[in-house]
Amino acid sequence: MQDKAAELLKNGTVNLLIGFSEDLGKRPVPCFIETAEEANILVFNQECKNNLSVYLHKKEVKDAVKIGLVSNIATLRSVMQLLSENQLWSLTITYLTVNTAGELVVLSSAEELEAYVQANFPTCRAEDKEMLDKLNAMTRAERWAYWKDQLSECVKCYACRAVCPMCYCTVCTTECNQPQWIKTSAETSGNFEYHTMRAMHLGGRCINCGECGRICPAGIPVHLLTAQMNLEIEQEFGGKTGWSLKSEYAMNSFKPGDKENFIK
Amino acid sequence: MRIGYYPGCSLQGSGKEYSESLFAVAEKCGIVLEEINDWNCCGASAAHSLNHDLSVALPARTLALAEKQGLEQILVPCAACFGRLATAQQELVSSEPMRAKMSDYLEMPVKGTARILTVFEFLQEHIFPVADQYIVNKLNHKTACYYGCLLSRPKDLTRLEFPEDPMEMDAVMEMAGATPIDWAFKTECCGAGLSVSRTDIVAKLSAKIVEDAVSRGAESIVVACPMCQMNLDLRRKEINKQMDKGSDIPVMFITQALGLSMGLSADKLGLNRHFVSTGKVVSCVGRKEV
Amino acid sequence: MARIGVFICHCGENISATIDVEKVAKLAGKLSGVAYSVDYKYMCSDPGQTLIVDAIKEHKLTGIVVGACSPRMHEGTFRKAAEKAGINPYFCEMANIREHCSWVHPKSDETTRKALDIVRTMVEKVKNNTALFPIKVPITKTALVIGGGIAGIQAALDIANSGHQVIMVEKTPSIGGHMSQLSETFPTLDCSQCILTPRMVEVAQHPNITLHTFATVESVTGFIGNFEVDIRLKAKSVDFEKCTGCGSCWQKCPSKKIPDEFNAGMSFRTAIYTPFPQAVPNKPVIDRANCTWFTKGGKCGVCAKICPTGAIDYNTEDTILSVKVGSIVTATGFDIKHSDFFPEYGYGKHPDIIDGLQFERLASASGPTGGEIRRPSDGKEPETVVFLACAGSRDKAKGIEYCSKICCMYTAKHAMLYKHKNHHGKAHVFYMDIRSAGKSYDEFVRRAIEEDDVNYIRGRVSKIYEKNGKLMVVGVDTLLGAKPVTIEADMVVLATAVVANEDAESVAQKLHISYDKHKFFAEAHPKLKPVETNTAGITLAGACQSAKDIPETVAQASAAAAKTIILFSGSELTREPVVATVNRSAAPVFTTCTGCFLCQEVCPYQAIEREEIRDRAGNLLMNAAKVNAGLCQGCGTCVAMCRNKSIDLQGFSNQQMLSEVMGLLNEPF
Amino acid sequence: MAEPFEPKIVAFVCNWCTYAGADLAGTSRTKYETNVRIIRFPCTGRIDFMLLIKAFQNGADGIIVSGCHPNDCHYTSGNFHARRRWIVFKSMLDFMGFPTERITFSWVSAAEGKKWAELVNETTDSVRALGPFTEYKNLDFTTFNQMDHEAIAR
Repeated sequence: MQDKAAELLKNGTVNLLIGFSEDLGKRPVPCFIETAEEANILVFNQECKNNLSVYLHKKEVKDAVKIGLVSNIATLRSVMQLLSENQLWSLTITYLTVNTAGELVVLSSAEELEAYVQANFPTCRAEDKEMLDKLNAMTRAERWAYWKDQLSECVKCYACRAVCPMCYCTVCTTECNQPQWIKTSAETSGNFEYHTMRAMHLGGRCINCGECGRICPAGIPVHLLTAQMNLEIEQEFGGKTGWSLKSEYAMNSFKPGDKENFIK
Repeated sequence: MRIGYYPGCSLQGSGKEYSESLFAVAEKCGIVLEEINDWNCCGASAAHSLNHDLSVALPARTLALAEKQGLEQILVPCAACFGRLATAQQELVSSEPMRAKMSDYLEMPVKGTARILTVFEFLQEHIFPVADQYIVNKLNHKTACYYGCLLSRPKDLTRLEFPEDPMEMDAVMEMAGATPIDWAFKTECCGAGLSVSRTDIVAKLSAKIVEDAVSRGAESIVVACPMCQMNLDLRRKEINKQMDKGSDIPVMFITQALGLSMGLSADKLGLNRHFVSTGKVVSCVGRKEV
Repeated sequence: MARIGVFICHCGENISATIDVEKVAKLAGKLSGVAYSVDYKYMCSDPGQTLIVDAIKEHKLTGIVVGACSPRMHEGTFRKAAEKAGINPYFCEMANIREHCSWVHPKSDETTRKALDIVRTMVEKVKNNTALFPIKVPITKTALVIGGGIAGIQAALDIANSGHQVIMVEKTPSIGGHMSQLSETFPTLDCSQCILTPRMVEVAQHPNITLHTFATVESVTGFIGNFEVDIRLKAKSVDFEKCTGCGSCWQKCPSKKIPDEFNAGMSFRTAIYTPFPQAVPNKPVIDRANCTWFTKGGKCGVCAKICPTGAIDYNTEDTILSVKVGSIVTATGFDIKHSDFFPEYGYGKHPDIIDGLQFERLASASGPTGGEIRRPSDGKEPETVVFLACAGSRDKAKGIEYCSKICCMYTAKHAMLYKHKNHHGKAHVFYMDIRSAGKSYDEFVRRAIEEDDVNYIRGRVSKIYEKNGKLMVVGVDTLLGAKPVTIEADMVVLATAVVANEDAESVAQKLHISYDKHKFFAEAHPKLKPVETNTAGITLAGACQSAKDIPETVAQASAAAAKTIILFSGSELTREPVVATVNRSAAPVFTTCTGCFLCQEVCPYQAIEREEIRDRAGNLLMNAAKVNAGLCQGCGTCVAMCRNKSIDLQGFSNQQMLSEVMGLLNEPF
Repeated sequence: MAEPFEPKIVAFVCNWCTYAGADLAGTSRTKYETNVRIIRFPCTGRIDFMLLIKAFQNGADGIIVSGCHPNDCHYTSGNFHARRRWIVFKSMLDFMGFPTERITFSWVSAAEGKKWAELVNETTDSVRALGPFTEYKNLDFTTFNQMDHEAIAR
């Protein structure tokens, strides 16, 4: 991967490469490389969990235009979803990833990306599924207590928003003050509305990378909210997020036969 | 896929050759038919005009037994049996109270979910895909495929694409090398409901059928219903009296015709059981031109 | 700072009987931002309105809340009053304390409290109202009429005679439609072509009508008053400027065995042809699918050689003509099921089992038999003819549940025409019901039965088969005797179901109008908007909407024309400003819209467009959504969809709606 | 003795069907419970789920959301989009342990004044039986009033 990255930077295919290097604690951290000489710091292993596609929205990245993106499958899937939402139109991206056989794969067009993602489509992570099953098996009062307990810890640092590649709005509803939709202080009720809103906005768009839950400094499994929404939407309306370059957003379409057994 | 089999009374009596030929053809194609244990009368002709519950309960018992046996498909060759079983099934599937009532009567659970196959569906789904390799003779002659009423109507039950002009048997006969004719009485009534009580009416109605088939050059009539076969064959003497010129056109079951084309013996197919000799058709096997 | 006025109406006693209106007015006066509050017997009366106007002026009110009836009742009244007093009318809100409170609850403190809650909610809303101005949309005063049958002809002439420009598009080489094929018309038995052809000529000669035959609509964009339409002008292979319509070419054309559409396939035409002698325009086109020059690669060429004016040009190609129109009349007509649809009647394989349109041609003086009723198989005069008045229609098993409406009448007409021409013949009609509601219609049917001795049999026909050269029609007489009947006929005429055109679905999709499950175009409201579609500016005329006879079609066409003329009567279209907008701000933000365009899908009116925001050098900076105010109807579904609140709905903005909720639930006292 | 609990119910309705249906209940003088306050939207498609949360946060005990029957939407498809949004929103709330029976979804046409009155009565009865929505209020100090009380007490 280091060689390929150096080659891409040298021949001008890529101006800026977003990848992983190791910090002093030998943990992979995101890095940004602009010259072939720096390519030797790149690493890629099981620990490279960050969804680097989130950086594609940054101004500095956009200015570089030709981007190399070291990606795990979740990253690729989020790029797919972003493309279906008409984002990233100003960028030319080359994707570097490693397939299940351990070989380097370089994808240089959206069509190649789509084919690769569909062939290697990830399933819901086992630990998430387990946790969801556990929560769904609870009584509703227990779930209420669970989330009340969890959300009371939230300090509204918005790290979950910052790390999410789908949260690319220039002005988030949390920042709207005409009117003020979300309370700015970190009260539990305000946290509840923030997380409900986040889940509603991401349902049918979230690609289940789990970064929001992983990054939360308070350890709240917020990714379960979007994961559950996605499951529900997939079951009820079909379609998979980050599957196709064409928008298949469940929440802007309808079928006349959608269920309405809950409507009086 | 296991295929259940419900003979009903006809296929054990007057239409025995239907059952014989069906089994012969199935065996040739490597298909095993599993008879429903302890099946009972379908209630045809009488039950539904006497007592509605009874008319559902009789077929429901058979369906319940089939379910118990773990059968997901049941072949019902007799047209009348099919009509009764399919009607009862529709009632069971669409009404929870009816299911509960029947389970109660029968003292066993009944869902009515097994798929009931007409003989056409059986041929289309199980015989057609493999038949090619077994067909050795061409039945070079003109034939009139006669469907009658219960296998073509009502559309919801029989699931025919064109109940007014069905083509299912025509396709089978074409495969067997015969030339099905285009004629007008494909789905006409043969008078089976009055088969015993008013043979004069049967003769009149059936005569129209035989007459049209013969006048359009048919050399055989092919049927899939034991009542149709019986009327056109057994009552031929009376039928001939109704026609200007009598006819000795043979009336055979679709399975007999198919069996012939597969090289099975006339004996094995029960072709010797008919009142009107089927010799003509047997002898046309391998004939060069029509 | 808002200065709101609250005006509580007694509505005689309708409100004051159960609500303590004085208390409501008094407490409302204490609400934050309320500068003036009063109650009055009849707010909607002249003195009541004057009271409001005066109060606005005197207390320098910035907005008003009228606590009275439903806004569906008097919102307009009070908005006008506000405007009269010099404030923007959209600073007026109604608090519905009558329909939603005083009329549905008993006299109690609770009812009074509810009334106050309602008033307070609206006070909070009006504080956040903004000045709105009616949207003016310019109108292109040219109408497009799609279809040149009697519906299109009538609509086009009406619009053109009112002084407006009309562009007519007809897909076949001549206008006239199905009506030109008809022999005579019920209930008067006057000749169809005699009444139609003058109209066709009028269309061709009208200075305000531009006629494009052999043309189809390719695409439609835009909105009411401002449609942009691409018309595909199919290659005619004949230069109409040079052609004089002399007819030498079609007389000499060697491809003479092409089934003639105009005669419903009962005769033949040539490859270069006009559909019928009275065609408008009466100039031929080449049917390339059947012309030897095109099918055999440059062989033949007889027409080019024979043409005295050199009008034939084999090299012309389809061209696209782009036009701007303000309204569209859809008059694309209908089709009928053909006899091949009926397995029970032998799939129409027998030449003497024909459909109604074929009989029209047999009976027409310009038809293949010169108006003599002769059967297609051998040209003999049929002794017995059976007419089936319902073939396919009202038959669930055939997937056609509806009544085709015209068959009862034209079957009676057919039977009469037959009897008039073949005096000794027998005519039998099988029918389900006789539906002859219409001026002089039932009398017409009675005439067929009583004067012309047509034998009407109530029952259906189960099958038709041939026997000894006769068509055996097997049916049932459900009336006298209730028994099966078999009629030996020489010819059978099926009054087959009226169905939508084959291309109806694609036409509807191009026009963005809806259609029912039978592909007939859907009107905007079954009772009150039977001519409009749910796309503003597009109207329907004739049988493209549902089966219709000629008078009904003409009436609807004139109605569609009237709708168009109404639209064209002003130079601008004024619309309620309740529309969505996408926010815009100064550079470098431009807008908070991120251009995900997920809102585009939810809009029922295709009102959301893409805007490219560029810098001065023309570099693309961002894509953003933009609402076309001409198309937007103000449902606000996009607003609830937008994640970052970049779209808002004027009159029902986020700020207004949230203020209502907060105001309603947070009681100050 | 404590007064019987009277719930606050907010109704989010569309202008063309349910609002008109409620008007019809009025013109027909059909009596119903006083607990409901109506907020008028052009279409159910316009109803933002955030408004529902805001209503609960500000003290609503129950909510009615109602619009045109399927295929009757004045804007042809707003109610279809709304229905899909409700399906997801409801299951979302359920997953968070929220008592979703406090929200009643309904179709009430402009001709169904009687249905509107019945809907209000049924909803009022059921929310009354559920009692005040204290779970949400107990999340923290929700309304300004409560906050003032607490401040004074401190």
